[in-house]
This record gives sequence, structure tokens and C-alpha cells, in this order.
Amino acid sequence: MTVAAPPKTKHNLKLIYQKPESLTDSPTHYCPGCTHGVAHRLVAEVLDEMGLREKAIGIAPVGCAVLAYEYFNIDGVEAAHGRAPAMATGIKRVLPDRVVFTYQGDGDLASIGMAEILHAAGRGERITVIFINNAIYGMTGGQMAPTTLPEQVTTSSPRGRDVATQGFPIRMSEILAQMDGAAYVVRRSLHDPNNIRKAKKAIRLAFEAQVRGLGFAMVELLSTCPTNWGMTPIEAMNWVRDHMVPAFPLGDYKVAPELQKLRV
Amino acid sequence: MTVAAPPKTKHNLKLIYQKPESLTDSPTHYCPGCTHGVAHRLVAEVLDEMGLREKAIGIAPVGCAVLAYEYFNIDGVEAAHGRAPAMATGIKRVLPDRVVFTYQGDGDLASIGMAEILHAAGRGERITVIFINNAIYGMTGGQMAPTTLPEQVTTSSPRGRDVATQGFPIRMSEILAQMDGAAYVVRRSLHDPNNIRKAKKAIRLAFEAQVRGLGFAMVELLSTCPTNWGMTPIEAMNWVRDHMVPAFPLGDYKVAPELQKLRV
Amino acid sequence: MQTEILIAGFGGQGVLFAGQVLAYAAMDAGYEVTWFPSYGPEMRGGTANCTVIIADEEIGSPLVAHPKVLMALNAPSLDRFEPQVQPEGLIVANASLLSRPVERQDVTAITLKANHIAEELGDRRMANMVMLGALSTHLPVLTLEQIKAALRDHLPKRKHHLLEANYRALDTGAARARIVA
Amino acid sequence: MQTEILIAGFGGQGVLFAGQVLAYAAMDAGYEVTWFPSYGPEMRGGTANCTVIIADEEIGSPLVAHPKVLMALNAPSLDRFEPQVQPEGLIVANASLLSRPVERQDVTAITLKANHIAEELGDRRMANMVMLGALSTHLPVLTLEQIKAALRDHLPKRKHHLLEANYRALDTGAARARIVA
Amino acid sequence: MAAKGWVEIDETLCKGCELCVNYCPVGVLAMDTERLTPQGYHPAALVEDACTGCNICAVVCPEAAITVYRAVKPRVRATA
Amino acid sequence: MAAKGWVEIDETLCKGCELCVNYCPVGVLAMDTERLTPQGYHPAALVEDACTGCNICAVVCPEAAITVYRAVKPRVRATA
Amino acid sequence: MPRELMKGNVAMAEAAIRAGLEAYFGYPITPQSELLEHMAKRMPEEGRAFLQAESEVAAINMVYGAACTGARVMTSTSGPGISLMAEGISYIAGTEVPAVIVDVMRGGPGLGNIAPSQGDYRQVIHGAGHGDFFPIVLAPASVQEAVDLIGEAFDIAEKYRTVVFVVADGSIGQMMEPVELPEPRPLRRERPDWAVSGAAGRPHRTLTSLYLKPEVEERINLRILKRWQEAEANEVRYREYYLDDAEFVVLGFGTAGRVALSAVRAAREEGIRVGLFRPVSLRPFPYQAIRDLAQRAKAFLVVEMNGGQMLEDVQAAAQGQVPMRFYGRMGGMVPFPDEVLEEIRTLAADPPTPTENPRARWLAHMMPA
Amino acid sequence: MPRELMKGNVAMAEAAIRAGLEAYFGYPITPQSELLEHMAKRMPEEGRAFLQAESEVAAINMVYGAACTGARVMTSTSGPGISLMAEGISYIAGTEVPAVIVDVMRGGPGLGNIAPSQGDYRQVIHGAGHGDFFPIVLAPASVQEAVDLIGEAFDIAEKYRTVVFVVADGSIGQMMEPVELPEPRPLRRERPDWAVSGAAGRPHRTLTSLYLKPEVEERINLRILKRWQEAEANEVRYREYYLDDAEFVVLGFGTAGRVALSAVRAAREEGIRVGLFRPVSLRPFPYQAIRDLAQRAKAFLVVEMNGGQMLEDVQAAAQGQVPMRFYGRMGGMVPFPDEVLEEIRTLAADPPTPTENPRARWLAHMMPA
Ligand SMILES: Cc1ncc(C[n+]2csc(CCOP(=O)(O)OP(=O)(O)O)c2C)c(N)n1
Ligand SMILES: Cc1ncc(C[n+]2csc(CCOP(=O)(O)OP(=O)(O)O)c2C)c(N)n1
Ligand code: SF4
Ligand code: SF4
Ligand code: SF4
Ligand code: SF4
Ligand code: SF4
Ligand code: SF4
Ligand SMILES: [Mg+2]
Ligand SMILES: [Mg+2]
Repeated sequence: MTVAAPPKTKHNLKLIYQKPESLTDSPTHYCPGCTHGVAHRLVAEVLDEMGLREKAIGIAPVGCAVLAYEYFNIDGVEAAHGRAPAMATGIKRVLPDRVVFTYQGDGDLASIGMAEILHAAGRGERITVIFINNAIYGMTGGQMAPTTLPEQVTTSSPRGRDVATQGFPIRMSEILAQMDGAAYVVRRSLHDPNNIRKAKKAIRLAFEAQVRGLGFAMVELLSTCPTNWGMTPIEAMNWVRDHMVPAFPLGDYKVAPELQKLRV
Repeated sequence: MTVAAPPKTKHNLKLIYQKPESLTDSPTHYCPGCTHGVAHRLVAEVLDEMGLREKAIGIAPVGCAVLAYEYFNIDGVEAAHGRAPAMATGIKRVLPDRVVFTYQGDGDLASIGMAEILHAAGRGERITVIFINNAIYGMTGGQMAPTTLPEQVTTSSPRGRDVATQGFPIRMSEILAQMDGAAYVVRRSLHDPNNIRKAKKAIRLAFEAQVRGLGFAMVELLSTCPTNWGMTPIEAMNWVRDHMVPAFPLGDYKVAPELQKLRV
Repeated sequence: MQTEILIAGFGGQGVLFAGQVLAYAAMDAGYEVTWFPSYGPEMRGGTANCTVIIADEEIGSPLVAHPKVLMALNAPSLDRFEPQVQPEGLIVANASLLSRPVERQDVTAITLKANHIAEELGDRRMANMVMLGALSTHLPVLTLEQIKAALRDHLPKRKHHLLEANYRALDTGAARARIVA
Repeated sequence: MQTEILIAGFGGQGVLFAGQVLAYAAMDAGYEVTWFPSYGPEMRGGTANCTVIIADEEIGSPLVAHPKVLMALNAPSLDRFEPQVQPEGLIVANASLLSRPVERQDVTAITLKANHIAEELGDRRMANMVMLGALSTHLPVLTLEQIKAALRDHLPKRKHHLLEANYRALDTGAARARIVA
Repeated sequence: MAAKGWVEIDETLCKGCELCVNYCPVGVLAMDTERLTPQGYHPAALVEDACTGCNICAVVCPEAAITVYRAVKPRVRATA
Repeated sequence: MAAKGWVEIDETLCKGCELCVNYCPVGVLAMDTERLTPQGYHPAALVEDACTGCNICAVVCPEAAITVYRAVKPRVRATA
Repeated sequence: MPRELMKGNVAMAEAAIRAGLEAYFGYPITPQSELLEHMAKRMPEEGRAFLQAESEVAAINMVYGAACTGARVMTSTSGPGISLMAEGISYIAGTEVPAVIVDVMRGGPGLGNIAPSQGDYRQVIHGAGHGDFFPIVLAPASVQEAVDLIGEAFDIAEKYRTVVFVVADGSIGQMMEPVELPEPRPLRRERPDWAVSGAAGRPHRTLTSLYLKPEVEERINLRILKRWQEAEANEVRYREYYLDDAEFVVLGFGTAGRVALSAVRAAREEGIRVGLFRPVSLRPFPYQAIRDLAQRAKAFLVVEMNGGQMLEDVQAAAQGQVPMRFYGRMGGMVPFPDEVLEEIRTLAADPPTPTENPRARWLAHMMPA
Repeated sequence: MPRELMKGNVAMAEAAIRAGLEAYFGYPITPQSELLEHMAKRMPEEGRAFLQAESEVAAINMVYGAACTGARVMTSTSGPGISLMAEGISYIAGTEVPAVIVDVMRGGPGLGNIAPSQGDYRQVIHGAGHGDFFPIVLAPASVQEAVDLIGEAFDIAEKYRTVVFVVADGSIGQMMEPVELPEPRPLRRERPDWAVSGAAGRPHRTLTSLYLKPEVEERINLRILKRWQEAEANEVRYREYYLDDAEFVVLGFGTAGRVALSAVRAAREEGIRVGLFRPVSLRPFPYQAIRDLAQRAKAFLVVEMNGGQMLEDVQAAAQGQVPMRFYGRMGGMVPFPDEVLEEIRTLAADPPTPTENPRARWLAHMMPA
């Protein structure tokens, strides 16, 4: 294969993009094409841009992102499954001037961690939540998640999710928007560059909400799991677009007035 | 005191109301004027009217209603704090033709039991939930509940609930109405005879929903706790009307189409 | 040397508070003391009682099967605890709510109509203090003055306007205490 | 009498399945057998290996420090496990992915370019069967025929169209196995 | 019997909460401050002869302590 | 140098997911099927000289493996 | 029945189904998930209840509910899930309803890892929940034994109206072995006379663990203890290997016991008179059998995949009658037979003194200063 | 400091505040709630963090989070809450961060009741969470001792980077006694070098209990065990009463120990040479001291407010060196001194045989057939 020749000199080349400082150098353990990596990158870019790297404390979930604390170049802790919002609360209450965020999957946040996320929102806990909705339990081998679509085949819904016995997909943004303590609750998707850019803006606002002390902030990100969906990364991106976005409408579910004015 | 004379004979008197069969003869342990008793009575009346007494299995919560299984003349079990919906699920899944209901307080359902109630609703579990919202932890001596009003003084919010640190009241009906599995979610109040009558109709519909297999059904009942509020029973009724109803609007949050047509 | 006082009545009769007053007085007098409530089930109503033990060395059990002193504010309490009082012990009973006299012959028994006296004095909630006053007349370890001082020193400031009424109830109780056996 | 076979490679190379085929063959032949995977961390990628123990009495440990047989499907596996094979043991290595020969002199070593052979045969996923075929030539407890029969009897019906290709891979592997040490 | 209705209050159940008294639209109920129930409460009692049998007291009673009767007009047999 | 942009792909990070290749609007990226990264993947590579520096590949790369440069026009000093 | 090659997790699931399981509630966790997945596939096929709960907390309370109807019901999980089930387990025990729980143990504490471990021993045996009760705990060492014990677990749970644990270290869950599955038992149709089912034509029934009056709670506690005493008398299970003439005894359960078996055989070949004692019921613990061995053995070696949790019980059983060594691997490490063989050799060559502290000596060996 | 008459729960809360508590997270439960309520009042006054969590699960995970910042943090609960905290406790232990937990024990299992009990002994000591770790457990027998132990608990937790329990039976929480409170300690301002706080001017730090590689997890496990060994060497606490010339020894902790003290005094008056051994640290357990006593006593009597949970440890310690009786009350019953006195009399008049099973004999006595 012929690779394009490098530029003769670099001095008339402007650096447009490079790996953010808020990520470490470690390669991740994510499967090729998994958008967990995209979400990490966006969070890191926002921390860099807002100058929060040295103030941030990140909380990794139990889920594929369990080692997130090794990839973020910030202080980090590992939560018990679903309890990241409670752990974040504990940290934020003793270090109110730090920037505390959780990074959680759909099993973590919407299944076992349902009570903790709702109460953190109800309390208006000044934390930021990055919620990766990939409609599956990635880490444990592809079991059904609360966000699994009707009829979707998983290892624990081998005949497809039967809503009559296994229930309906749970839409967390809609639920959390009901909480008075929530300042910012939106859903975005990572299925193409354009949506990724929008997701980044949302993440920015979710950290702005915290820095400004407005309350609880969450960005739900529709994300891929090529491995457990049995797809190539590109097929997975398209599956998000074609199947997940219709079931989980993108949009702003709650935006505090102070944030509506902000341009980021 | 002169008590009105009894009627000469009773044979031209028609029995209009008597204690329902679905209640046992035991006196309750509730404080005088506590509307837990009203809620019990309404549930029992509905069971009687629908002929469900011998099919019903009730699940008592951890809360003042902990002994509910002694007052209902039906089969009953005692759940762990907040877990009644899970226990109900276990029962209903093995006995799908029985009528299973939980009876839960606001601490039980909206605090520790948040995940279980939301997931039961999400699964469209065919159970009926009677939710007693009295804005306080009655049984343990009057601590703050998730539904405690802003500024309300409790033993764990001695300076009044401070929403900045202790969060906002949580409105469960609004949240649960978001769940696709929910067939019937309404809020009623027990603060006067008229509202009590409306509450009974709602309870009836909540059991109809189960009998018809439509999905999850919940009636939220605004209720009094004269003891921990430090009021007389009548003051407490008025406090519900004047303070709770404005904060927890009465209404139908979700009614399955099949139920809308029903006249009860 | 150890004195055990069991105070029993309905919830709402000020049983626990009466015990606390004794406990404060004992502490201020330099004794070891424990106050032990029978905290009821997590729900309302029913009876309430507490045990106060006053001693001059490290106190062992905070509960005893056979207290030296019983202060019974209502009938069920007398029924339940009268048989348990030590021989040579003391029973102070609230005749306002009794349907029968103290039956034990081997104890000192004092009865007085504490509710009636309290109502006379203008505050029915003072029945517990009336009883305490009566108790003080035969309690070996503490004097009426010590009990009054404890009230003064430990009643929260915002309740100090009630001090006088309490003193009066104590005094009246002490004055009207009648040994019946 | 007990034979331990350690099969190791990348995830995705069919390591676990190759072990299972051996286990089935052993079971059908009436042996006691255990198949033990090194199930990796709850996440993707990395290496995979499994140990198959075939014996004629109740099997003790499902793992051994020093297996009699190593089937190494890639370079890291050979590097890691070669030193552990028992003296007089057997190493079957996939030369397609090796950068060096087997170094041990005290074992029987068989190498073959399993990936290349599989690609030749038209299905790169058959490398594991090619390796198994090679292994069968020097495995004391099981014959190639028994392995084939196990495949036939235990491959789920919906995969039976693959049987022929598997047989061919096994045969070719057996044919091309070359003892190198 | 002048009244259209009649109520019986079960004193083993009544806790003297006064809710029935408060909500009775015709004011025929009152607390019997002279009597004590076995549970130690002053029970409610029907004190006037003007009960309408409207059932409101029973609807509000937390203890299901009230039984309500209503007078029925002697049935006039329809002559077909 | 003809192109307006330039990308560098860090092969210790690239996992060969092909997302960048798929989304590059001018199609200048391709998988290098001849090379294997230390993690055992075929990496992406810039194979044509027409990169616009649009940054889309970097936006989509899950591994933050791509560094993007853009050519800057030699600045013409404004004569005030 | 013909032998089938099955993964431990799958075999346990299938064995439960054949034992007449009516409902399964669980939550995914490695290294147990295949058990849940097999249930997801098979239970609906059989027209029985399968539900992936929202959490282990919910799962155990679903089990609790179903158990109250007298149905055969089970759940399965691993370490963190066992912790989350503690409250529900205590309620089940306090309500005296039967339930079966499978713990496929992994490395801990905390999130730990998913490698095989025996680190939940103490928790399952002593601390499965608050308050006074004793679960029955069975520990298989092979897939076949796991299948057999699952079947028995239901009968035992019902006999003593209690919680029965089957604790399989991760290896038992993950490995494949040939097994003979039992014939499917028909579903029981009659319900026990304590079960709730709707008060049709009989007085209403209640099931609770709440006894507000201490006198009453005490009676219930004593009744539970009494049943436990019966279980202690009837349900002790263990396996002995080469003990007849043994001077030295290795003790280990589950996979550690199997590994020890290999080592014992190797040591026998070297002429060391050593045998193996493998507890199968961890509760009731085979105190008496071990005490008897202690009288006649020269020394014990306890082998575990934890920091010496069963060791404490062996010490309690032996009552200082025999000197003892300990060898453990922790955190998901599985000992190799060679390591245990080496320990046996040392034991024989340089027997422990009666006062030597087995854990301290081992720890000094594992973590030289 | 002058003595104040305080309820145990309130005194423990105030003692923690004076020990420099920075954050309290808890959930109401009887008989512990006054502790939480005192925190609700006082912590905001001091400008420190108080939060009523949505559950015990959330509370312990808030504690976990705060502990990771190096703050002094605690929670308090009772039986069911301890069960719900099990997972979080295991994570805290696995992450090696310090935290203090108060368990005001009530009757169990299940919902049980709220009367005083010692039924959580086994759970707290052996089963506070999954995986290999040992919490340190302190058991006060008076309000003053509770105050003192709370203060020490924080120091010990930090010294060994572990979980320290203070287990007070319901009676200690509910009773009032005069106490001398310590002077308030200033809040610590420096943070330990393992704490997370934002990676300002230093490499980023992480705190976790996840160690995917078993080799690494094993090293952590061993490190935890090593610290525990140090605690075992340094932190044993007990109180002895009238033991110098004692032929008979009563053993009991907490309220059971106090009750026994009254009985021992009464028995002494009757001329029985009996003394009391009251363990204060339940873990590390005073094995050696008890073993020494076993050598010289004629018989032991273990008294508990449970079904003989500490009894098992006393038996393990005594190693069959002394015959033993047991007397327990369960389900929220508190024994009266008279009952224990009667047991002492029997012990002296009709000493147990070496082989008699203390629990079986007691059970037969409590539940005659
Ligand atoms: C208490 C507990 N239960 C279960 C598990 C096993 N577990 C690990 S990750 C996970 C679910 C992960 O799914 P999700 O949160 O959607 O994250 P993803 O892997 O999809 O990113 C589960 C159930 C655990 N570690 N702890
Ligand atoms: C796990 C657990 N935590 C706490 C408690 C203590 N507790 C008993 S009832 C109750 C709250 C009751 O409040 P609510 O549900 O509102 O019912 P109410 O008494 O007001 O009717 C609590 C916290 C418990 N029994 N179990
Ligand atoms: S399993 Fe799925 S979610 Fe997890 S890293 Fe792989 S692709 Fe991503
Ligand atoms: S405490 Fe409140 S809720 Fe409970 S019975 Fe009394 S009044 Fe009702
Ligand atoms: S029935 Fe109506 S009128 Fe009669 S007492 Fe009751 S409320 Fe009053
Ligand atoms: S409402 Fe019922 S309980 Fe209350 S006073 Fe009337 S009869 Fe009695
Ligand atoms: S910067 Fe744009 S044009 Fe250049 S390689 Fe990336 S996507 Fe293609
Ligand atoms: S998107 Fe990134 S990881 Fe994927 S192929 Fe391109 S450079 Fe490699
Ligand atoms: Mg997911
Ligand atoms: Mg409430």
C-alpha cells in the first residue's frame, strides 16, 4: 500500500487536533470501533477546554468503562455497580469546589443504579453524569439492558426482548427531566461525526452546569457495542441511527434557563 | 352526654355501610385520625366489591403499615424496606392469576425502593400499588422523606428541608407515568370525604387494570401523619389540602385507553 | 449500693421525662446512673416505661427483674410490675387511674391521685411531677431539693417558664403522699 | 494415567472450541475429562487458553503447572508456555504466527503453518482444526478418527455443513505435521 | 323514628379522632368525653336524632368503626 | 505539498476499526492491510494527498489516534 | 442417562430445571452469567418463570416473594451480588421459607476480578445476612457433584425451611466436564400449608419476619436454631481420599480440594502417607470427622483459594489436637498441584510444631519481609 | 469536661463530631435514628456535611466516596442496613480506605424487631462483605465507653486503612448515662498521600478495588491480611472483673457483659469465686487472653443476646481446655442479672463435663421437648 508522503516541512502546518491532555497515553481495552472511546475523548476535550483537568475527579462504573480511570489523566475512583452517583455525592459533599463526574453504562445507571441516579438528580447534586446507552450489557457478555429494544436478541433474551415478560425499554432522559433538581438533561448520539460534535457541546454544557452550581446534569449518549451486537463498527453506527435514535429521541429534555443563554 | 336513642326496630333500616369483609376484626395500631386507616378501608372495599378477597395477596411495606397483613383479611406477606414491588413480582410470576398488590409509604417507595418501583412499572408488572404519600417517615419517628415539602421541619431536617442540600420533593406519579409499562398512574388525596370517594374509584381502576392484564397500576394517595406533623387529625387533613395538594397536583398521570372507557 | 426505679405508664404521661429528671439529679449528686427506656415498637400508642439505676459504683445491668422502687402511673403498669418489686421496696401509684389498691404487703406503698392533683394545679401534664414529688418522700438516695435542682439545671432554657409549675407539682406531690401500706 | 493438553492463542482463533472437540472425543472414548478455560477479564481482546485433561480415574486439579502437551496458536503463547511443558512432552506450534522455532530439545516439537494451510483450504477460521489434526498424530490418548467422530456427534446440526471442511482441515493438518525436534 | 338515618359506632375500634364529627354535614355526631374505649379513647357518638344516613362519616372514618343504616320507605307494591 | 491538510495516525492506539476511513469525506484514508500494529490490528493510513484537514476522522476516532494538521497560508502582513 | 459435556454453570442451571424449578430470578455477573443465560433460554421453553431482575437486591426479593408461594425458586450470583442479597437472605431465613442460592465465587473484596476464588466462605457461612440464622452451604468440586448437590439443595431447603447455598468457585462454574443429568422431576403441584396463595375457603395466611414482641421473636429464633441443630445432625457431607493409613491430612473444599487430590496422589507416589479430606457441606461443617482425624494424624495441611477462611473452622474442630499448616492462594489465583505437593513434602519432612500459627507462617512465606 | 447525661446514640454522634468527623451519611432506622438526627442538627452547625441518603446502599457508597478524599467519614445503621451495606463495605475494604460504621443492633433476622440484640455478631465479624478482609470491631458496654471507642475508631481506621465497626446493642444506643465528652479535635487539613483531590501539579491518582490480574489482586489481598495481622497484634482490648482468684469465668460483651457483671457481683456475695471477662474488641478477638483463662478456670459461662455467636469464638480460643456453658437470650430479649446468676449457681454446683455441647444444652433448656 502506498501511504501519502509526509509534508516536506511542518512549519506551515497548523495543529488542528491532537489527543487531549486529559487522556493518558494508555491504549484502551475497548473493542475496535466501540464509541466508549469517542465518549472518553469528548469528555477529555471538554475538561481541557474548560481548564478543569486538575480539579476533576472522575468516577468509573462497573461496565466496559470500568478502567476509565486509567484512561483519563485525572484523579479517579472506581464505584460499585450502579452506585457512582452516590460515590460522586460523597466526594462532592466534602470537596464542593472540585468538578465531579460519573461515567456510567445503561446497566449501571438504568438498571441496578436507578435509585442512586434519580436521587442524585432529585437532590440537585452538583455533579455531571455521562450516560452511555448502548442497549446492552457490554462487559458481561451481551445480556439484556433496560434500554434493550423490543425484539432485540441478547444472551438473556435469546428469542428477542419480549416486552410482555421482560418489560419495555426505559428512557432515562425523559425520567430524569422530571426531577426538580436537574439542571441539564439531554440525549445525544455518537453515530456519526455530526452527532459527535453535538454530543461534545452537550458535554460542555453539562460541565458548565456543575461549575455554575446549577444542579444535576446528565448527557445520555447513544453508543455502539459492535462486539455484542455482532456487527462491524460501521454497521453498529448505522444501527444506532436506524434503530436506537427512533426509540430514544435525541433532544434537550431539561435545560436550566442559565444554560440556554450560554454559547459554547 | 345524651346519646341519640337507637331506632325502635331495625327492620325498616337498610344497611348502607359496614366494615368490609376484606378487613379483619383487629383494631389497627395507627395513631388516631391517621389516614392509613382510610386507605386500608378503601382497598378492602374494592376487593369486596370486585370479589377478589380470595384471590388477593397483599404485600405490606416497612413503614407504619408494616402490620397491614394483620388488618387485611387476605393472604399477605411482609416485604423488606422498599422491595415490595420485587416481592410482588416474584409472587405474580408464579401465580399469574392471583391479584397482587403492594401497599407502600413514601420512604419505602420513593426513597429506598425507587429502583424496584420504577422497574416494576417499566416491566409492566401486572400488580397494583397503593402509595401512601404523607411527606414523612412515620414509623421511625418523623424523619424527612423524599416527598417532604421544602422548609418542612422533620427530625432530620430540623431547620426545615433545605432544598439546596437536601433536595427537592420527588413527585412519583409524574415519574412513573413516563414508564411504558404503566397502565394506570394517578394521584388522589384522602383529606376529605369527597376526595376519599375519588380515591376509591381510582383504587378500583388500579385493580381493574391488573385484572384485565393491562400492566402496572399505581394510586398515589396524599395522606396524613398527625403524630409526626404535630397536628390534630383535622389540622392534618387541612394541611394536606393547603400544602400537599399544591405541591403534588391531583390528577390522572397515565390511564390506559381500556380504562378510560370503564365506568366504576 | 444500688437503687433501681422503674417508672411505667401510658405513652404521653411523661414517664421517660420523669426518669430523666431522676437521672440528672443522681448524676449531679455524684452517683453513677443509667436511664433505660423500653423503647416501643416502631409505632404509636401503648405503654412506656423506663428504669433508672442509681449506684455508687460502675453499674452492671441497666435492667433488673426486681426493682427496689416502682412508680406506676396507670393501672396496667401496676398490674404488670407490682409483683416484681423487691420485698421491702417502694411502690408509688397514681390512684387517679387505678381501679384497685396496691396489694403487696411487704413493700411501702404510696398512692395519690396525681392526675386530679395536677388538674387542680392547673396543668394535667404535671401528673408525672406530682408522682415524683411523692416518690421523693421515701426515696433513700435523692432529696426533693436535689430533684428540683436537677430540673432547674437541665430543663432547656426555653422551658424555664414552666419551672415554677413543676416545683409546685413536686411540692404538692410530696405533701400529699400517703403511705397506705 | 493422565494427559494434560494446554491450548493457547489469541481470542478468536478457536482455542476454546479446539479444546472442546478434544474433550468430547475423550468423553466419547470413555475417559474422564475436564476442560478448563482461562476466562479473561470481563472485557475484550487479549489471549485465550484452555486446559484439557484426559484421564482414566477421577481427575484432581483441572489445571497443571506442567502440561504434557502444548498447542500454541501464536507467538506469545509459545513464549509463555514452552518452558512449562513436561520433559518428554509434545509441543505443536503454529508456524504461521511464530517468529522463532521451538527451542526446547527435550520435547517432541511439531510445527506447521496452520493459518497458511487453512487459507489454502479456503477458510482461515480452520487453523485450529489444522492444528488439532497435527496434534492427533502424536497424541497418545486419542486418534484422528475419534476426534472426527466427536465433531460429527457434537457439532450442532445447523453447523453440519461445515463438517467436511473441518475433516479436510484435520486431515491436512495431520498430513503436514512435521516433527522438528 | 324521626331520622332518615342511623349510625352505630364500634367502640372497640373508634380512636376518637373526631374526623367523623368534623365532617358530618348535619352535626349529629360528637365526642363522648365521659366514656373511654378499651383502647383508652373518648369515642364518637350519635347525639342527635337527625342523621340523614349520608354515609360521610363512614367514608372518612380511618378505623372502619361506623356502620350506617338508612330508613327505607315501606315499599308500596306496584299494582300492575 | 498539494493537500490542505495532513493527518498522523498513532499506531500504538489505532485498532483498525475503519470508522475514520468510512467517514473521511474525501476518501483519503484506507486500512493498511499489510501492516499490523503492536496490538495486532491493521491500522488506518493516509493514502492520498488530498486531505483537507477537515478533522472529521479525528472527531470519529474512538482511540484518539489521529492528529490533524492544516496548511496555513503564509500570512500577508497588512501595511497599515 | 448418557453423559454430556457441560459447563458447570449450564449444568447447574439444567439440574435445577430438572429438579422442578418453577422460577428463576437473577442478574448477570461473571463468572456466573451462563447460568442465568441458560435459564433465559430454557425456562420459557418449559413455560416457567425467568426474569432478569434490575439488580441482585431485586432478584433476591423476587425469590423471596416466589418462595412465599411455596414454589421452588432459585437465584445465582457472585461475590458482590451475594453482598447485595444479604438483607433479602436474612428476610427469607427469618420468614422460614426455602430458597436456593448459587454463588460462583470470584476474586474480591470489592470489585476484585472474575478469576476463581473461595473468598466468600466466611460471608456465606457466617454473614449471609443480619440476625441469628444459619444457612446450609454445599460446595461441589466437580460439575457432576454440582449437578447432584443442586438437586439435593432444593429438598434440603424445603425440609428445613431455610436458605441453601451452593458455593462453586469460579472454576466449577466455568469448566466443562462430562455429567450425567438426573431425569426431570415433575413440577410439584401441591403447595405447603404455610404458603400464601389467596385465602380461598380458609383463614387468611401471612408470612413475615417481623415479630414485634421480643418473646415471640425469641421463640422463632429458637425454632430456627432447632431446625439448624437437626440439619447439623443430618446434613454433614464430606469425601475422604487415601485416609486409611494417612499420617498427614490435607483438607480443602471445591477446586482447592481437587487440586489437593492431585498433589496427594503425587505425594503418595513419593511414598508420603498423606490423604485428603474434602468437606462437601461447609455448613453443617464436618467438625466431628475432623476432630477424629485430628486425634490420629501427625499434621494437617489446609489448602484454600483464600486467606485461610476454612482454616479457622478446621482449627476450631481440631481443638489444638494436631499441628497444622496452611497454604492458600488469593485474589483469583488457583494453586497448581505442584505447589501443594511441595507443601506436603515440607509438612512430612519438617512437621509443624503444635504452637505454630499456620496463617502467620504462610503469610511470612508469601510476603517475605 | 463536666459530665453530661446523654443517650448512647446522641453521645456517639457528638463524640464523632468532636473526633473531627467531616461528613456523615446515613439512613433512619430504629434503634439508631437519634444518631442520625443529632448529625442532622449538629453537622450543618459546624459547616460539615450531613446527608440523609436515599438508602443504606447509597449511604455506604457516599461514605466510600468521601473516604476516597481522605475525609473522616462515618455512617450508622442497624441490622437490615448492615446487610444492605455489605457490598459497599467490601469495596471500602478492597480499596483500603478508612471508614467508621456504627451498628446499633436490633432483633433479627429479617425485619425482626427493634429491641436490643447482639444478633449481628457473626455477620459484622465474618461476613461484613464478600471477599477476603477483616474489619476491626469494637463493642462498648456503656455510653462512656461508646464515646471513647468512637474516638479511637477513626484513628484505628486510618492507621490500618480499613473499616472499623462500633457495634452497640440497642440498649447502648437507647440508654442515657453520664458521660465526659472529649475536647473537640480540630479538623485535619492535610490529606493522606493516597487520597483523590484533583490531579493538581502531580500525576493523577486512582483508587479502586478492581485488580483484573489475579497476581496483583493476590498481592493486595496479602497486604490487607498483613495489616490485619498488625491489628491483631496491637488492637486487642478487653476488660477483666474479679478474675484474680476466679474459678469460674463468665464471658460476655456489650450489654450482656454488663448484665453478667451484676450477676457476678451477686454470685460473689454468695461466695462463688466467679469473675467476668468482657471482650471490647470483638475483632481482633482476645484469643490469647481467653486461652490463658481456659488453662486456669474450672468452667466458662458465655452470655450473649443471641444464639451463641461469640460462643463459637470462645470455643475456638479455649480449644477444649475448659468445659463450657452458654446462656443466651434472643430476638430482642435482654437477660436479667437474676437469670445469669442462676446460671452461675448451676455452673458452680454442677460444673459442665468436658464434652457437653453448650449450645445444645442451652437449647434443650430453652425449648424443652
Ligand atoms: C453488583 C454487581 N452485579 C453485577 C456485576 C456484573 N456486571 C459487570 S458490568 C455489568 C453490566 C454492564 O453493562 P453496562 O452498565 O450497560 O455497561 P457496558 O458494559 O454496556 O458499557 C454487570 C452486570 C457486578 N460487577 N456487580
Ligand atoms: C433497610 C431498612 N432501612 C431502614 C429501616 C427503618 N425504617 C422503618 S420504616 C421506615 C420509613 C417509613 O416511612 P414511610 O415509608 O414513608 O412509611 P410511613 O411510616 O410514613 O407510613 C424506615 C426508614 C428498615 N426497617 N429497613
Ligand atoms: S463489549 Fe461492547 S461496549 Fe464493551 S468495549 Fe466491546 S464494543 Fe464496547
Ligand atoms: S406515625 Fe403518622 S403515619 Fe404512622 S400511624 Fe401515626 S399518624 Fe399514621
Ligand atoms: S351518616 Fe351522615 S348524617 Fe349520619 S352521622 Fe354520618 S355523616 Fe352524619
Ligand atoms: S372517625 Fe371513626 S375513629 Fe374517628 S372518631 Fe369517628 S368513629 Fe371514631
Ligand atoms: S482530516 Fe478530513 S480529509 Fe483529512 S483524513 Fe481526516 S477526514 Fe479525511
Ligand atoms: S478511527 Fe481511529 S482507531 Fe479506527 S481505524 Fe481510524 S485511526 Fe484507527
Ligand atoms: Mg451498556
Ligand atoms: Mg411516609
